[in-house]
Amino acid sequence: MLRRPFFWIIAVTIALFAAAPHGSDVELRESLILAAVYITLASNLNLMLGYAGYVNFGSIVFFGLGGYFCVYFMGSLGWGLASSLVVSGVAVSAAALVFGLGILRLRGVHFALATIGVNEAVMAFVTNFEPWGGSTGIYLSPELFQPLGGPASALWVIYYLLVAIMGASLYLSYFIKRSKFGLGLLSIGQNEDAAAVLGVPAPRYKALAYSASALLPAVAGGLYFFKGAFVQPADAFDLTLSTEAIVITMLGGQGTIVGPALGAYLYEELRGWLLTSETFANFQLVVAGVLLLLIVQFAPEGLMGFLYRRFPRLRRILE
Amino acid sequence: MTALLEVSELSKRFGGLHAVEALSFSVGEGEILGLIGPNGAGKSTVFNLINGVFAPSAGRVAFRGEDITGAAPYRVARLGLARTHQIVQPFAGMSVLDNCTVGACFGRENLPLAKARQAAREAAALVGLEKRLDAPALELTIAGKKRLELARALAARPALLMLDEVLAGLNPTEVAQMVETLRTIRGRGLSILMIEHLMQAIMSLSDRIVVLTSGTKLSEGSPAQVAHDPAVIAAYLGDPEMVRRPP
Amino acid sequence: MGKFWLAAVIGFSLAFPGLAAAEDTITIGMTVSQTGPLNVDSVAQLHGSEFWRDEVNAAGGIKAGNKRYKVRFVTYDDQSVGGRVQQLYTRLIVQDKANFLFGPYSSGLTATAAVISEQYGKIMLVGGGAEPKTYQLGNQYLFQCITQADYYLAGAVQALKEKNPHARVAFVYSDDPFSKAVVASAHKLAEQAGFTIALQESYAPSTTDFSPIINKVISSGADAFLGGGHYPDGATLARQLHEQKAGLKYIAILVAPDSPKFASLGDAALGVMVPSQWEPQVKYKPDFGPTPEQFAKAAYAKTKVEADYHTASGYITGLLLQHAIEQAGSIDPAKVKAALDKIDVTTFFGKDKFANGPKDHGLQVGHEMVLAQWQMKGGKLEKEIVWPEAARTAQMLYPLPEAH
Amino acid sequence: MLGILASLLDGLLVGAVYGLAAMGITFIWGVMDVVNLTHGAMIVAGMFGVYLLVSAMGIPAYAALLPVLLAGFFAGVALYWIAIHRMIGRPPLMSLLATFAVNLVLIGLGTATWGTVLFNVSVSLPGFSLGRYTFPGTHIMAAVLTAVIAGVLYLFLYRTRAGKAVRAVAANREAAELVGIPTTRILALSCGLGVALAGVSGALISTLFPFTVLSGDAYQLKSFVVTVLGGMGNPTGALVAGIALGLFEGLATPFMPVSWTLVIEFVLFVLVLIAFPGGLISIGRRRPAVR
Repeated sequence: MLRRPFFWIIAVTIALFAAAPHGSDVELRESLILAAVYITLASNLNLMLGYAGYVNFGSIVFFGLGGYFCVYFMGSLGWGLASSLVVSGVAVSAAALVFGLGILRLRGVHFALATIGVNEAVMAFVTNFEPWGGSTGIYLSPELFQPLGGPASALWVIYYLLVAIMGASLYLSYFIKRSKFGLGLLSIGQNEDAAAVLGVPAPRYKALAYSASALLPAVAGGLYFFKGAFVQPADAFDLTLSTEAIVITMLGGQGTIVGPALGAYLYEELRGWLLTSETFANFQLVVAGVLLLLIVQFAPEGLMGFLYRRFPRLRRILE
Repeated sequence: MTALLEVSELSKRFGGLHAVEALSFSVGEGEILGLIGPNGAGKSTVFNLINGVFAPSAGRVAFRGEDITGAAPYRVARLGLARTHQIVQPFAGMSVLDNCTVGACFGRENLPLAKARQAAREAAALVGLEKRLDAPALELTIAGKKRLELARALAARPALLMLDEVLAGLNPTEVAQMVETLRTIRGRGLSILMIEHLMQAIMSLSDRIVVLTSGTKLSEGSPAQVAHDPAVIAAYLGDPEMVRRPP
Repeated sequence: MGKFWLAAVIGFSLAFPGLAAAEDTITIGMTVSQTGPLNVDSVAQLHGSEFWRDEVNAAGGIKAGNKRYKVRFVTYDDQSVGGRVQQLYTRLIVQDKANFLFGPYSSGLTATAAVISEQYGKIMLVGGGAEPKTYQLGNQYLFQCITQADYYLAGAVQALKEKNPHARVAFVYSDDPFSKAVVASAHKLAEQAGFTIALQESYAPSTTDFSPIINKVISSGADAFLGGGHYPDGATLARQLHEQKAGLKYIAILVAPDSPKFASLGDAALGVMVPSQWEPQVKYKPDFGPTPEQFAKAAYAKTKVEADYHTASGYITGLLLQHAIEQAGSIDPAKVKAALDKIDVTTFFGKDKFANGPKDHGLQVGHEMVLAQWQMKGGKLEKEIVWPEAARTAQMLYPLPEAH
Repeated sequence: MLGILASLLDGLLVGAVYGLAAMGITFIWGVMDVVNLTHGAMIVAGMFGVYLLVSAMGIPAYAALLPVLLAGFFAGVALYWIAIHRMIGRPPLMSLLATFAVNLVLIGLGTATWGTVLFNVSVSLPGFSLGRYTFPGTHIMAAVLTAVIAGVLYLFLYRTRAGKAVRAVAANREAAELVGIPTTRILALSCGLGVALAGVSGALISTLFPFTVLSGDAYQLKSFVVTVLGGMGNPTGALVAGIALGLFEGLATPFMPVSWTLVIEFVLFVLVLIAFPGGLISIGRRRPAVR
């Protein structure tokens, strides 16, 4: 495992992310925080989309639920950050296991629609759930940043934690892809019926993958909404975010590990630049749309697919 | 001879259509049983009933004494019953080696990845695919894909191998090679249940033959007995009396 | 050789002092919802702030001590979503070196932006965040220039008490932070006023058809309707209440009826009231800055659209900052903050005073709402102020004509 | 009691419009296995079509229906060639993303030109009232026109050659090609019809409620729910499911807080997907739900 070059490429990426803003460049940190969140969402989505071939359209429900659990534990129950994050992650992946057993009997677009249904149902429920502030959402007071040394240093702590979560997501995708579980997932993705005939326990593997793909996004959601000191249903369960995660995975190249990560970084930089450039400011939706249309039509295998075709030797180094 | 596979009174109805009706037969340890019959006799349906792709409407299937009626395909495979598909179902995007490794990983011995790769290489070599291990499955010829189906099933080191027209679509030399491969496999104490239309191949390979027509068992016995059974001839060639009547 | 250049530079700078001092300017940063559902109100608020900036620069800039500072805006699109707000406000502070900040539109975005502004001790004046919670969390550099959500419908409840002390009230509001806070406090006030609460219903912001809810209003036998949400739902409610002849005598809807476009509903708009932070016809006597008429006329001249209270809120955030800088005589944040804390003034916008206790610093405690009503004036629908008594420009049309 | 009857009637009227809106998306899904995520934007285009025609040419709103229908048809054919043609036969995710991309472009252009300001088509027709409950004429007219349009679609599908060709392509594209049906032209025609349905449902909705550029999303989500209840790819099922959903909303509202109806709708949506892949009301063509 350690001999493989890609193992070290991930380590270098994490180190770069951690070192890049080196203490002063706050603006770069904020941009990299968004990139790290997108990479986490896309890599974990890839477990379902790229490996098992299941389009989880509503994957943002894990991110949102993680955010709500964590903010609730810290804001209303006064827990520490660490315990809130751990419990949020575990609670959401357990919930994903339960949801999964239900909707994973579906395939193709029916599964995609079901995930949208789950996300919208959870959002509608949270909007009426008073302990979580109902539609007002939950506000966090700045005092909660004190244990981390006040808002300034707290934002740095949150940044490094998010980079760690991003790294964990990349390694999770990497280890799963090289494991027997990963081989089983990939065979399900290729032809689920044939895989079952060969003995791959499809229902259990799909539920496990669905649950695994929920853990880290939930923790990332907890950090993200703790950082924003406010969570409301419309932000936590925003379908456009999970659609963007799909776009990113397709842009980068589904089924690969570096694909979603590269796609996330490029996408975040593009949207960030579009937003702050005068010429495109109010046309950034149009530009993003046209770009995606071209990719889906002419380079469906995404960036990595294109690179693998042009430089086949690359396949041995990058996964 | 203890029965490896025991099928008793198996039936399957799709709405009004009786695809399989009260079918019973068994496969002994180390035996090759041929399953023949005209198109639409329900042969592939029987396979799908045994390995759990369809749940039977009635009847019972036991494998090494354990009742597997209607069990999920992956449970049946885990017990050591592997099968190939009439229409090839390769994992197109994966390499030949990976295809076989899936079989080895999730078959009877549930091998860890490293050992599974080794078993996969052996199975691929057995069917003559050792030179194409890294090629993506979609690049293989139809014959290659047929071999891959077999290799994948073999990699699982099954106790019983169910072959669904593995010779169909092959040219004569490929048929000869495949028959030879089946003979070498047979030598390792593996039992085979085989659907085939190529009479001379199945007649030479099988110890016993079951003839199926429109879902029911028409006849059973050694290849010679079955070949001379008037009912079988009628089913295949029409009424034997016709041979004698003047034109 | 070096001395020659030195002399030239000095000579040059003496000749054009203004140029030499590179024009003292202060930078004010803010995000605006150019896209997404909050676009209408957020852009109106931006126009108000830009109108203030242009007037101040035309008059030579803000006078602080013996210096005059021109105002420069840097704005980014937050897409009505919290996701990018912190990245953009960090950019405003770090890269664009903003001296002061204006808040984004809506309470949710303000809370998220506050984490960044507080951390850098940057003063942020908020013209579009009515929800009080953000100011009760211990933030020190936030200043709410508009009335907080709790008092939005206070005027409507008192005005109803004068007209019909035994009213049966139906509260129907959108499931969003602002509307929920408004109705929660209005509910308490209504109970204290002795009204019977015939109905209390919240609806999803994405609701498109209100007929089932309106039937519920009719079944409840309510004769007064208080509620609504942000933009499209408020207008749909007004239209369907009219079409389904809900038989209400008194209707007050949040936000939507304040926009001039509301008149396009025709009869459905007649008699509908809206709590408003400011109306062109208010009669306040300003300590400084333009009178209400001057502001209204000048705003119409600039934007060709009658100013609504979002435009006025945008302008007042600028005016209050300017006043504080002039009082402090410097743009040093600590001095300006001290000046802002002491502000207790009346302007074209009305009274403005900030609470500065530890637990509610920056909360607006001075500004009063007015209640405006769409009335038919010479065949054209006009907004008139009908409450409070001091600011009234027309008698309240009560009860609503039979058409409702 | 009267209140409940009134709510049910309201539910029926608006449910019909939900059904019409959903017919557009289920039609395109049925014929070419494509989930058309531009559906919401096309509904909004229909709304703005009516607004522009009414305000520019002063014609009554209902007269604008035909031009919007035609414009929708051509927009649909254009959408087919721009986004969907290369996606036929490829995994559904591809067409999902292609139409999502076009949706982004449409929303971007719409916001840039009209902003998210409110538009209102003022139409008033005498309605009738039942005790204190009134049913606006516009809602009744919308339901009537919906029935007419659904009827025309039914006649087209089951009484014309082109309709038969469309149903053949829906059943099996390859087989249809083998018997000589120009499938590409039929697919383009179907996409045109689907978008025309979306456009005209938008036109009808614009006579009922004020709208903005962003109103499309709510209707798109509602159409998903209705499509699944009615059985994917089954236009008549969608109409009946739309009415059923409207009745449910009408019935549920008097008995519980309105905001909870949305929770129940989506839970029902997921359960129906799992338990009845063919949809609750799958009349007519039985399609294998899981492919």
